[in-house]
Amino acid sequence: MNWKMSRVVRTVADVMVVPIIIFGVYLIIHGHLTPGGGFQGGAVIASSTALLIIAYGSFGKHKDSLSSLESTGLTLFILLAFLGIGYTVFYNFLASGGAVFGGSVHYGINPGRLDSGGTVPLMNIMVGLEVAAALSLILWMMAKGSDSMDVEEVKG
Amino acid sequence: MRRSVAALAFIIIFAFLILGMSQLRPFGEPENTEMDDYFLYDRDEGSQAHNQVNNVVTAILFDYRGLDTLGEATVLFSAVSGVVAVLRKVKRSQKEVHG
Amino acid sequence: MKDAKDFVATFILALVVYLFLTLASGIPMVEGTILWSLEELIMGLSVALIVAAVTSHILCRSKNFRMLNPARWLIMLVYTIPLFLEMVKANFDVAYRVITGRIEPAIVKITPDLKTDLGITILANSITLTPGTLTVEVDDEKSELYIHWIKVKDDPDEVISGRFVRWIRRFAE
Amino acid sequence: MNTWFIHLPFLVVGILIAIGLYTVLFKNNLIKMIMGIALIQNGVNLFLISLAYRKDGVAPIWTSAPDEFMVMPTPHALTLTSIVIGLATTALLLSFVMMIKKHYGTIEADKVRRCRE
Amino acid sequence: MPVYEIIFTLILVGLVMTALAVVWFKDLISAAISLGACSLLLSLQFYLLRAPDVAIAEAAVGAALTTAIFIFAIRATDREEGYS
Amino acid sequence: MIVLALVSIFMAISLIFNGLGVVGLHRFPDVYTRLHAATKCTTFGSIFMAFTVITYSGAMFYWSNDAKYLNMALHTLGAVVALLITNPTGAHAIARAAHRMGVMPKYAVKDELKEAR
Amino acid sequence: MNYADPLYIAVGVFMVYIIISAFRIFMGPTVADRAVAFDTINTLVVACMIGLGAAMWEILFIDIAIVYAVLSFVTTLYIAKYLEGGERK
Repeated sequence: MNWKMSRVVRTVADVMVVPIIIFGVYLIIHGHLTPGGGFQGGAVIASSTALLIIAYGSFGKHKDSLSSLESTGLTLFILLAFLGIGYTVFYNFLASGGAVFGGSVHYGINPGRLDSGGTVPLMNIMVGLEVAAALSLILWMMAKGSDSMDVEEVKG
Repeated sequence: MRRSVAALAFIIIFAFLILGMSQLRPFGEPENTEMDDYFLYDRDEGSQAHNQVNNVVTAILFDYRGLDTLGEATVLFSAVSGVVAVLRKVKRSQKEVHG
Repeated sequence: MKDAKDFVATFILALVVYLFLTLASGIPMVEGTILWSLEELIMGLSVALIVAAVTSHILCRSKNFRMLNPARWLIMLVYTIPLFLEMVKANFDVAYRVITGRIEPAIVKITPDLKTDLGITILANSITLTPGTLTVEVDDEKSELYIHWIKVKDDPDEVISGRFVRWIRRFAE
Repeated sequence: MNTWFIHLPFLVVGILIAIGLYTVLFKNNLIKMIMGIALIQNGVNLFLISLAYRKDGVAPIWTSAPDEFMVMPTPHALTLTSIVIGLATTALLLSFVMMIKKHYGTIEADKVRRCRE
Repeated sequence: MPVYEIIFTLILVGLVMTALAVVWFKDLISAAISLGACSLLLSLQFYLLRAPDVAIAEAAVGAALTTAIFIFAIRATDREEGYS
Repeated sequence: MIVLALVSIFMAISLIFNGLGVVGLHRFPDVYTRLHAATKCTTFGSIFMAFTVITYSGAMFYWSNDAKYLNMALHTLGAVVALLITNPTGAHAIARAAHRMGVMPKYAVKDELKEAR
Repeated sequence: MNYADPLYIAVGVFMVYIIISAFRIFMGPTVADRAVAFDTINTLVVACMIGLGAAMWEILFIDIAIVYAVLSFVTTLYIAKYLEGGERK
């Protein structure tokens, strides 16, 4: 599918990409307060890539950068998990420590603060990075593969 | 022959599915909820006291059951590696055909 | 210089969307305070910077910086009122067609005198939302629109798009 | 709750899984079989979430919840993991199908089997 | 009046209908559309069962990305079932 | 009281127009006229459903001065804006694809696009 | 009568509409008709989600409606783009 769609669709895609990415980032970094988290925000960001592919066709070379982004996300996630190794793996050593994301909340129904949760928001960001890059890479490779099959069929 | 065996297996599995599903507990009234109540309401080790996190699902995903999430991320990584490997091979063989 | 304008436009859009989403969401509910907390502002600024750095070449692809002027946004907000009135008329029209089934469709060509992509897009979407018309095809270079019209009349240019073009020319041209 | 409602979600789960299993067993097209696998995934997700539901409970999020009685959160986490894994495996299977079409020229299961021999 | 249960039952009926349509269509693109509708109603069901995290994930993954990769695969292979 | 009347009127408008859209989806003869009914009527009806919620939560915010109701009203407004931008574009894409696919409008008096091709 | 009952009834009527338009997916003569029915179901589901979020009075659930309103558009575009290029093959 490497031809462009019409002018209206292209313009709407250009306008909608930034709000979609911002909405995904909102879902990721508010993952400990509102419904959402790394997986959901990553999927929403990947769908902005889907929108660009559908509007403009699969041109350009982005495979290496997306792949390295995914590896970076996974590596940082594992590193963050093993930082609490003195107690257990995945120990939340930052919670109510006063450092970054170290605020505390009370028991019961409360509106919450962004500055709480310890390592959970950081892990959300890492997993969001990994999932967004991975799903974008899947879409990208399948679009490329479908195009190359198409060309071969036309020629043969 | 194979189709008749498959039909028999399908009918048996279907009967067991419907039978088993109709013998489950009533919808909306679970019986053993100690673990979930521990995650939800415990004032010393629950999600709000231990992690300072309001969204209990996120707390379970990234703290209590964090190894599951690690395995999930690894599965996603290997699936992406598989897709990239398979579809890159398409392009290379196409070059061999046309070049 | 053009790249800096791209960056600023994307940054402003991202920041506005983020602040709209987090308005009154993450603050202690004291009586009467509906502003953002400090953490939300810091996070919004950093997120908007990162997103603007990554996607600044997408939003301003056509190098059209007219919409950086806030007066045009005000006119665009005012434009929603006639659009809404037209939508009301459109729905009663379609309700009449649904009940009676009296249709006489045709595909006609109109040539509005708009040049920018944004103007054509807003015109096409407005036409789709208003009485008895539906945009089928848009020409890529010239400004020609092919409209499916459910009850054909004379003089398609003025009847379909005249009132919209006069509004859109004020903020998108 | 009414009596006709007590077992209905679980019965629908059974019907969904049976439809998916029928598609996998008796259809000949590989993409249709993958659609059957997707249906089975949908049924299993619905089963887990139906198990988690408590009558008159609210969502397990403390931020501006209207009440303190919540549904069970652990199956939600499991289902969340399962959905992403399902997408990854579906993508992998579909890329295999594209390769099969490339090499054998068909995606009907029995013809592929005949081509291989 | 048990409105909540009636909504629930209607969603379940829609789920079974669209799932049967997936099996019934010979045209694979129609089957993909039907699978998208099934995923849509499933997300509404999750919403009604108070699982907002899962509903967002199903919305993003099931509605947008699964249909997208199915359409890429159908584009690369044949459209009709039993064609070649 | 005024809020209750407004909410009732909005909900009635929403129900009536959504019903008209669905009836038109079954009553009209071809793709384009169905798109007329479906797009216009359901967009209008869904927007009025959102207006119901905005009115109600805005009134709750005015009475209780609690910020979460304002949050709800604003997010619903965001959904309205998203619907207004995306729905006509989807209708345009389907109409263009149908015309390129070869589905011609039935009972058409004239077709200038077909002549232009 | 509770405040939420009219909203629940409205959502129930919307569900009936969704099932009626699902019949168009069954019996549409061309694929474009099915895509139109799918688009209709998308919009109706967004309306259902907004109404249910207000009826259950869970403030945070409106986010899901925004996600749906944006992402169903992507699905419609994918189907439309496939139908556009259908005759090229």
